[in-house]
Amino acid sequence: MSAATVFGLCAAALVGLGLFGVLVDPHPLRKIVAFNLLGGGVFLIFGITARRGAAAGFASDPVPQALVITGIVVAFAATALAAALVLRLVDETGRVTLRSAGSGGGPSNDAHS
Amino acid sequence: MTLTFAFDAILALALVAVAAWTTAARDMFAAVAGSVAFGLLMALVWVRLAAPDVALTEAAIGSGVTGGLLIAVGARLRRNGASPGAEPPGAILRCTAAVVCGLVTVGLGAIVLLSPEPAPTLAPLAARHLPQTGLGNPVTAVLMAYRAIDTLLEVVVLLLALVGVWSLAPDRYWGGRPGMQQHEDPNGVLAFFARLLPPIGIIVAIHLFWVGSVAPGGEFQSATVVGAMWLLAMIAGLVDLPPIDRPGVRLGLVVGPVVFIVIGLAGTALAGAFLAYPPGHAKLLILVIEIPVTLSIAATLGLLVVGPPQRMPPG
Amino acid sequence: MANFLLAAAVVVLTTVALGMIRVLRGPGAADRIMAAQLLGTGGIAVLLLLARAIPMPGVVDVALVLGLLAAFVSVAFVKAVGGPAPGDAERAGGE
Amino acid sequence: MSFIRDGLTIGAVAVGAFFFLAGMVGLLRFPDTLSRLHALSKADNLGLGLIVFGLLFQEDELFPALKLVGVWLLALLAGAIVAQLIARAAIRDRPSA
Repeated sequence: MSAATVFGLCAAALVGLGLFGVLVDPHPLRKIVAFNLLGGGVFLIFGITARRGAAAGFASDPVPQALVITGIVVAFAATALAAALVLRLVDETGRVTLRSAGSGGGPSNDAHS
Repeated sequence: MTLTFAFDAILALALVAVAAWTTAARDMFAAVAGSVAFGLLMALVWVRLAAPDVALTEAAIGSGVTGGLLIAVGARLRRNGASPGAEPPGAILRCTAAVVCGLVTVGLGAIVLLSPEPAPTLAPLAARHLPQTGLGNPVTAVLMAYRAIDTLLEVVVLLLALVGVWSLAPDRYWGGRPGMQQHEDPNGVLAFFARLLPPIGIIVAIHLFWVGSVAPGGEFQSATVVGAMWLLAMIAGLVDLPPIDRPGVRLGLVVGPVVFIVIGLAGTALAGAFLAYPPGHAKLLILVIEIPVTLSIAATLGLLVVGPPQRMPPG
Repeated sequence: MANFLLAAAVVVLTTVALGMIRVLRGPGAADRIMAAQLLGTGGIAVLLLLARAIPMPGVVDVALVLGLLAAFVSVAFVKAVGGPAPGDAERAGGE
Repeated sequence: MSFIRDGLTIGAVAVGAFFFLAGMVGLLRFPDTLSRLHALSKADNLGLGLIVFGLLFQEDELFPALKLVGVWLLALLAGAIVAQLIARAAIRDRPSA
């Protein structure tokens, strides 16, 4: 099996794990970590596409590589913004949760089962 | 051949194991430390995928600066003694999510196995026009010439993210300094380290910046190293961050995007399209863009890590 | 020679992968940091071996950046777990 | 000549890899934080140092060789200082250790 295939399968597993963390983990900071795992998996899919697109003397297609570099930087910006939101949330409410105390509810409100 | 496969298999297994543990870990710091380890392994993966430019970015941003950010946030949450808040969702939801995520994994795996090899590629096109850009590194050529508009927007996105982070500051701190005051023994080990490392880091950053036109490297990696060194000096209490309403700070943050846009608009007049470079001047113009952009990205990344202002504005 | 260096890279990578257990299990924050530090050094060693076994430009630079940023992360970690008083990790041990 | 160089490389890299292995075993098996730190700092410095030393015999040019040494010195510096900081943090956390 080529490196691209091995890491492609790895990427599929990472996307699944990251998605699971984003959906299920109640802690916002851990959701952010899971989001980064998910992003890592998606970037790897780009990476193996680039590796398989090796041509013209390049070991890897430069266009997806540039996309991934952009993606890593933007993912960092999103992480920083999300982290600042979590910190402000804690400052305001003293709790690390997206679920509101009363009615209304946050995005994970349907978790009550 | 089998050795490379063994290497790849161990690396892939370690990556998935770290991801799984990070998702399952109870302790928050375990999750944060796991994500640092994850970034490190990802950098190795990028080298194996023949993408050293991406490996540099991952080592600098994915593992380094993101790790620093998550560690700082984790420490603040712990200090504030914030209660965990929500309990994990019920069994039904967990099972449903597990099934859905399993399906996504299986589907993606199938796509990986079934997709054509060799994949469709833009590499020949990138190679054909490389001489016109005067660059030797195709990835830099994509970032700075073929798809310069993406890079411009990316720099703007970073700036917007910083504006978003700052706008989360409580009113009383607006215009104040971000981060906490650091109290550190000026003759201590940490201060020594923070005096020694930044000069080395800046040399590495200049090296990465300079080779970026012909070899792996470039302005993002270089800027991240500079930003990290700035943060290190800040952590050690050697420098304090400026209040966010200083004109100099604002200027430093916008100079990169502004120069980028001005040269892009000049391209409209001189070369017929936004961000087009006149023939023969591409390399020089790219350099003129890259220098201020690197400084702006370094400042933006550093300030993104420390977050919104946390201290009263002076006076 | 390339095969030998690759085999050495596999060995070091395995130790790095096993060292991850300590990052994840802790128990103390100090254990996590030092394990992360070992991972950084091990990652550098793997990269240097790979750079020689499978020549590719820029891999040594990746090792260099990894070294710089791993040091930064370790320092950030030490400071972050330094307790509620931000920053006097220096005197607490009593020299 | 190249035979001798290859032999030196193989020897040094093998011993270096062994130090990493030993450091990992110490990291996983030693009972308390400070002895784990002790095992680790040996692996860090000697393991990487020997691997760099071995690889130097394969370099023909000066600049890449200097860069390898630079990487090692950087790791050595960072390792020494981080070990110091970690030890202090560990002692503070557990005064009895």
